Amino acid sequence: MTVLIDKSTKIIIQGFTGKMGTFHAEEMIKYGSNVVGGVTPGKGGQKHLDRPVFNTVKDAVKNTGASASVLFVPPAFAADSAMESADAGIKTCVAIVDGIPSHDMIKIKRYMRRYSKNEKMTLVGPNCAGIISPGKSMLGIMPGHIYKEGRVGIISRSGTLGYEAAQQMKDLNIGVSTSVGIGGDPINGSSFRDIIEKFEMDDETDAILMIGEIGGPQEVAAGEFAKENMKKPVIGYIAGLTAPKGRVMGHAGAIVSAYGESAIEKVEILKECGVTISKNPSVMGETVKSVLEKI
Amino acid sequence: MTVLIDKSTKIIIQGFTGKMGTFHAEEMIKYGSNVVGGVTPGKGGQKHLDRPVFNTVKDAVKNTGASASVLFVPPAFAADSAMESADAGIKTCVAIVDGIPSHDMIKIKRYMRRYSKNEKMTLVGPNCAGIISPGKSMLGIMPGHIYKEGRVGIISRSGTLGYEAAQQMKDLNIGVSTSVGIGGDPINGSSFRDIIEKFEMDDETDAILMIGEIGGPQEVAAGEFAKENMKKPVIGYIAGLTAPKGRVMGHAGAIVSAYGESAIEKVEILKECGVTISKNPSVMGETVKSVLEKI
Amino acid sequence: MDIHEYQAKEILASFGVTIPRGGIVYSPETAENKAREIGGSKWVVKAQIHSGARGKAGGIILCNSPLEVAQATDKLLGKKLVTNQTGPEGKIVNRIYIEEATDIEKELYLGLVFDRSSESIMVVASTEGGMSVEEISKEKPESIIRSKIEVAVGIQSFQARELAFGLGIEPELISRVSDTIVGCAKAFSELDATMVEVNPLVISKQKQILALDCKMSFDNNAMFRRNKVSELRDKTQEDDKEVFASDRGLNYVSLDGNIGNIINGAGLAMASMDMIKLAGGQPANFLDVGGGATPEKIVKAFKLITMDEKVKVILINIFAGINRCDWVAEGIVQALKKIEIKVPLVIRLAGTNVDKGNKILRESKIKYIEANTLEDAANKAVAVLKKK
Amino acid sequence: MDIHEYQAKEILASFGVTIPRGGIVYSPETAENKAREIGGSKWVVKAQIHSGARGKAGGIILCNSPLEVAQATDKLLGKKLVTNQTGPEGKIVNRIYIEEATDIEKELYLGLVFDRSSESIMVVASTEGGMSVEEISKEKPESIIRSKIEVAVGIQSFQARELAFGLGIEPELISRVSDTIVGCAKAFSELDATMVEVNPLVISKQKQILALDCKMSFDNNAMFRRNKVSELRDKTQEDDKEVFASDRGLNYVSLDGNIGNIINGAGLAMASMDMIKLAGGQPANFLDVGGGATPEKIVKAFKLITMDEKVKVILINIFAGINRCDWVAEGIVQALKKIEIKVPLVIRLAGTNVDKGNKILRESKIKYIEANTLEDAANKAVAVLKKK
Repeated sequence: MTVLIDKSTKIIIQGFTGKMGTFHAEEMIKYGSNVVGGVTPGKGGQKHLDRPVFNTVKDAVKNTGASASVLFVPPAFAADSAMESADAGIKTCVAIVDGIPSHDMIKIKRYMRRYSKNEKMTLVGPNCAGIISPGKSMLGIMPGHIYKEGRVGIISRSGTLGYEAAQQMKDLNIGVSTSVGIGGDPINGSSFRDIIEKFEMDDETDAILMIGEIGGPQEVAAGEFAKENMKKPVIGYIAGLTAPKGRVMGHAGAIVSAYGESAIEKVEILKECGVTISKNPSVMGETVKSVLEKI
Repeated sequence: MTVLIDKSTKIIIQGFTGKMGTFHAEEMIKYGSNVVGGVTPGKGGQKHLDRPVFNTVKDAVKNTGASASVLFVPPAFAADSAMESADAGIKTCVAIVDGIPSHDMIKIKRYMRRYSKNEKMTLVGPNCAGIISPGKSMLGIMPGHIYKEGRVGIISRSGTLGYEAAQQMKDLNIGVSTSVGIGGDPINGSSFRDIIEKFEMDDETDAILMIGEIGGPQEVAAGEFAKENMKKPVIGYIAGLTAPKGRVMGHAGAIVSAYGESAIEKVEILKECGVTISKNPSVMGETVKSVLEKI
Repeated sequence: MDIHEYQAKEILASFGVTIPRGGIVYSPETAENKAREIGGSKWVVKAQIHSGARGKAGGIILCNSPLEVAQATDKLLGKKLVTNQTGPEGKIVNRIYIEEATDIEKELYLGLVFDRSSESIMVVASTEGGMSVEEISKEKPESIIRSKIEVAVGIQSFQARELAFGLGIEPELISRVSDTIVGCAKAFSELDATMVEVNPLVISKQKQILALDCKMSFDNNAMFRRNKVSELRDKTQEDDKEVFASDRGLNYVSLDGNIGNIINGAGLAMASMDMIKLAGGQPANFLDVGGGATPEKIVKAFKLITMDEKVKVILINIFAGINRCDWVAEGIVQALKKIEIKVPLVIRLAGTNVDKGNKILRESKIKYIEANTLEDAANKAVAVLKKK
Repeated sequence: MDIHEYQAKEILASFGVTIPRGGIVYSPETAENKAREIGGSKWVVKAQIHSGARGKAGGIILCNSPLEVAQATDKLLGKKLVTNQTGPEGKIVNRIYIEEATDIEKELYLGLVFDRSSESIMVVASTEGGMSVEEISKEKPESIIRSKIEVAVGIQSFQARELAFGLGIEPELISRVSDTIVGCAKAFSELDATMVEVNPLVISKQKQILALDCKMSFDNNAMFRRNKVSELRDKTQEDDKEVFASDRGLNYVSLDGNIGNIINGAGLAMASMDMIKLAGGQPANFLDVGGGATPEKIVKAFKLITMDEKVKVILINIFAGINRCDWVAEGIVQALKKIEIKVPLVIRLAGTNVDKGNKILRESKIKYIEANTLEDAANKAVAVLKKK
C-alpha cells in the first residue's frame, strides 16, 4: 500500500543498537526493507549493520531522507521517541513496544495536534506487530514469509491472530496488499477507522479484513465509516466471545466496559454496517475468499 | 458583519450581576444589542435587568439559544470562563478583561484544539473593547455613537485608538461595517489574520483598516495573508514609532523583541504587502477616504 | 493494580478531598484504642478487601462503643468475604479500617475513567450514590451526567462546577463539591490512575462533603514511575495463579471451565478460547505466553496450568513467527522432561517450519494429540474430554 | 517582574539545575564569614542588581581570600552601577552574592521566552555563552538553535537531547545538560515566567554543568497565584516613578524627552507620542491612565508627571468613550485645584460630549492651550516649548 510503506520507503530504527533493534533490523533488511540507518543517542557517528547511527531522529532524517521509523525502545521512553519522530518529519512510525502507559499515549495524541493534517505523522501501534506490504517492505516484527503478495488489506489488533489470518489466506492462495497491526492497547496511534480509510483510497487493495477484539469503540467506528464512505467490501472477525465481562484479556485494551464492546454486540453492529463476518477464527481465510469471489 | 454578530445575535453576559457586567450590559441593551440573559454561578434562577440569570453557560445556551457572549469576570477566572463558553457551544466570545496571564491564554488555545474548525468558538480579546456592527449590535464596551453605519471594517489592538479612527471616519462621513478590538495582549484569541479573513468574506465590507502596534508577528502575518488571498484594499497604521526597544508600552504585547516587530519595520513590510499606510494617527480617516475613492 | 479503600482515601485526602476521620488496624487488640483515638460516639468497622459491595457481604459493621469496634474487628479479621465482585472463592480480610460514622444527608456517585472514543478522561456523576454504576445505568440512567477532561490542560473549574450544579447541589456547597471533583481528577492524572470511584460521595447532615468509600485502580505499565503507589500493592487480594503469572511475565486470567490453554498472543488466545466454546467446551483459563514462546516460558506456563485442579485437558496452540516451530517443539519436549503432566495434551503448531516442528514432537516420547488448525485443536480437546 | 540573579538561581536549583555554592550578604562584616562557610580558595563577589552586563560595569569581582571578599563587598555595597541595560541613572547595589569561583571549560547560552507566532515556549541555545543574545544574533547567528515546547504536554526529553547534541556536548554530559534544560523549562511553565535566561551555562573543568548566571522575569498578571515569587520583588531596583505608577494602576514608562503625556489607552498613548515626534518634539514618558480616566486617576497622573523634572510641557489627550468629555473636564478642573502645575498645559478632548467638555475647561480658571486633533495637540505642545 503506497499510503504507508513501499519498496522505496526509507526506514530508520529507533533504538537501533539495542538487542531487539538489532535483531529485527536484520530481519527487516533480509526481507528487503530499505533500512537506511538508525538512532541511538550518544552513538551518533558509529556504524551498525553497515548503516549509520545518529544521535537524534532529526539528524537521521536530514542525512538519510528517511520517512518511516520503527521504535525498539523501552516503554518508559517510547512516548518521547514517538514525539521525536513526529517532530523530525517522519511520516509513518511503528511502535512495536508493549507496555506504554495509557497517560503517555494520550499525551502523544495531544502533542500531535500541533501539526496540520498534512504534516501529521501516522503512528501505528503500540503493542503491535507492525506493517508489511508483502514483496515490498516490512516495518515490523512479523514472519514475512507467511504473507503472500496480493490485493487484500488486513488490519488487526492482535499480532498472532493477524498471522493466523495471513496463513489461512496464503493456504487458499489469497495475497495481501498490506497488513497493519494497530496493536492491543486501549489507546493507540491509529485506529481501525484511520487505517481502513487509507485502504479505501489504496488502488492496490480490493477488500479489507478487519480483525477486532472485545473492548473499546474502534471496530464499530470503523464499521460505521465503512457503511457511510466505503465501496470496497469489508470482512470482519471479533475475538473474545468467551471473555467474561470486566476482565482484561491479555491486551490492555481487551476489556468490555460499555454497551457495544462485547464480541456479540460488535458482530451485530458490524453486520448492520454491511461487514461480512467470519463466523469463527478458523474460517477467516475462507470468508475472505467467498467475498472476493463475489466482487 | 454577519460572520461575527448581527442584529439578531443572541448575547449572554458572563459575570452578569457584577458591577462591570451590569453597567456594560445596560449600555449594550441601550445600543440595541439582543442581550438575552447572563451567567453568575450560584445566582441561577434569578432575574437581572429583566433577563434570566443562569448558573452555567450551558444552561444559558440551552434556555436562551445564545450564540455570543461577553466576559466581565476577574482575570484569574477569565480563562475558565472562556473555555466554559467554548464548551457550551458559544460561537463568538469577547473577553474584555485586562490582565489574563499569558500562560492562561496559551492554555485556552490548547483547550480549543479539541474542537473541529466548524465547531470552534471565535474568541476575541482579551484586553479589548469588543465588537460593534454599527446600527446592529454591540458586544463590548465602546461608545456606540461614534461609529457610523457603513462598509469599512476596523481591526485594532488598541481600544481608544480604534475610537479615534472611528471618529475620524465619522467626521469624514465614512461608516463602519464592523469594528473588532483584538486586544493588546501578547497572545490573543483572534489575530489580525483571523479577523481580516472574515472581513474578506463579508459582503458588507469594502475595505479594512488595520490598526496595529509595535511588537509581535501579527500585523505582518495579516499583511502576508492579504497579499496572497485578499481582493479588498487594506489600510494600515502602526503605533509606537517612538517606543524604545525592549520596553513594554502599556499593552503587555507592545514590546519589540525580534526583527520585523518595530513600527518602522512593520510599516515597510506592510507596504510591500500592498497595504496602504496611514502616515500618522491623525490621518487614518483621510487615508481610508483616499483608498475608498479609488475603488 | 487495585488498592484498598483506606489507601485510596489517603491519596484523595492529599489532593484536598475531605474524608471521615479513621485509621487502619491489623488486630482486635489495637482496634479499641484506635476507635478512642478517632473519637466520636459511633464507628464503622470496614473490612479492607479489593472489592466493592462489601456491605451486603457483612464486611461493614456499625458500632456504638470501642468495645463493639474490637468485637467487630475480631469477627472480620481473617474471614473470607464473598461479594458479587470477588467470585465464589471470596477475598481474605487482613486489614480493618475504623472510621467515625457519618450522618448522611445525601449520597452521590462520582467516577473517573478513560474515555477511549475521545481519548480523554471522563468524569461520571450521579445523584444516585450508593448503588453500583451498573445499577445506576440500568435503573436511573437519566441521573447520570458526564464531562470530558481535556488532557492538554487538565480539568477546568467550570467543568467541576457544571457537574456540581448538575447534581443539584445547593449554591453554598457548589465550590466544595467542585473542589472534590477537581481533587479526584488531579489524582487520576498525576498518579497514572485508570479508575477513581468515590461511591458514595456524601453530603453530611453537618454539610460536609465527604468521600465515604473510594476505589482506585492504576496503570501497571506506569508503575515504574509511581513508586509510592506501587508500594500499596497487596498481593493477598489477588488470585494466586494470576500473581504467579504476572510475576513471570505471563498474561493469565483464571476462568471456570476445564480446558487449560497455552497460547502465544492475546488475540490468538481469545480466538482459541472462542473455538473451544464453539466446539462445546469451556476454557479453564486465558494464558498468553507472549510472542516469543521460549522453552522457559512454556515451562512456566505448564507449572501455572498444573496449579489449577479444574484442568482436565491442556491445549497448546502456538503460531510461530520469528521464532520457529522446530524451536517451539524442542521447548515443549524439554519442558515436559521437567514437568509431569497427568492430563491429555493437544498440540497445534502453525507458522514457520511447522513440518519440522511436528516431526520433532512425533519423534519425541511425549504423549500428545496432534492438531492442525484452530478448529481441529478445539474439537480434539473437547473430544478427549468426552471420552474420559 | 524581574528578580535577582541569586533568587533565580535558587529557583532553578529547586528544579534540579546545579548551581555553584554561594550565599547572599547585606554587609561587608558578614561577607568574610560567608566566604569561609562556602569554602574553596577563590570566590566571586557579585553585585545583585536587576541588570545583565554587570561585569563590564565593575559589579563582579574575583577574590582570592575571605578578606578580599569583604573588601570587594564593601566596595560594591551602596554603589550605583551603570550598565548598558540600566540607563544612565544606574541601579543601586543593596545585596551581594558570594559564590565559589568556577573553573570554566566552556560557556553556553540558554534562554526561554514565549514564541508569539506558535503560541508556545521557545528554547534558544547557543555555543556562544557569555555574550548577550543580541550580540550572538548579530555575530554568530549560525550558533543559535531553537526548539518549541508544546505547552499541551510540556518539554519532552527528546527536545532537550536535541538541543544538547546541537550544542556539541560530549555524549557523557548529554543527559546532564538535558536535565538542566528540562529544569529551566519546568520552572518557566510552573511559575508563570516570561523569561528564563542562563548565561553563561558552563561546563566546568571538573565536568559539572552549572548555571553560572541567571535572569528570570515573571508575568505580573499571574502573581496572584505565585505568592512565593511575588515576595522576591525588590522595588529598590525599579524606577521610582514606575513603581509609583504601577502601585496606582497607571501604565507608565519613563523616557528621555521633555513633553509629559497623560493619555487614556495604550494605543492612543503610543500614537500621541508618535505625533509629538513627527512634530519635532520628544516625549518625556508614556502614560496611560486607562480607559476610565476618572478624576482620581488624573490627579495621580499629574502627581507622577510633576515628579519628573525633565517635563517642560504637559499634553493631555483623552478620548472619552463610555465616560464623557464633560466628566473628564470636571476631573481635570478638580485635579488642578489639588495640584499646582508650573509648566504649560495642552489639552485635547475627543469623543462623547466633546463640546460640553471644552466649554467646561474654557469657563474654568485653568490656564491651558486647547487642541482639537491629535496633530493639533502635538504641534501646540512642541510650539509652546520652542517659544520658551
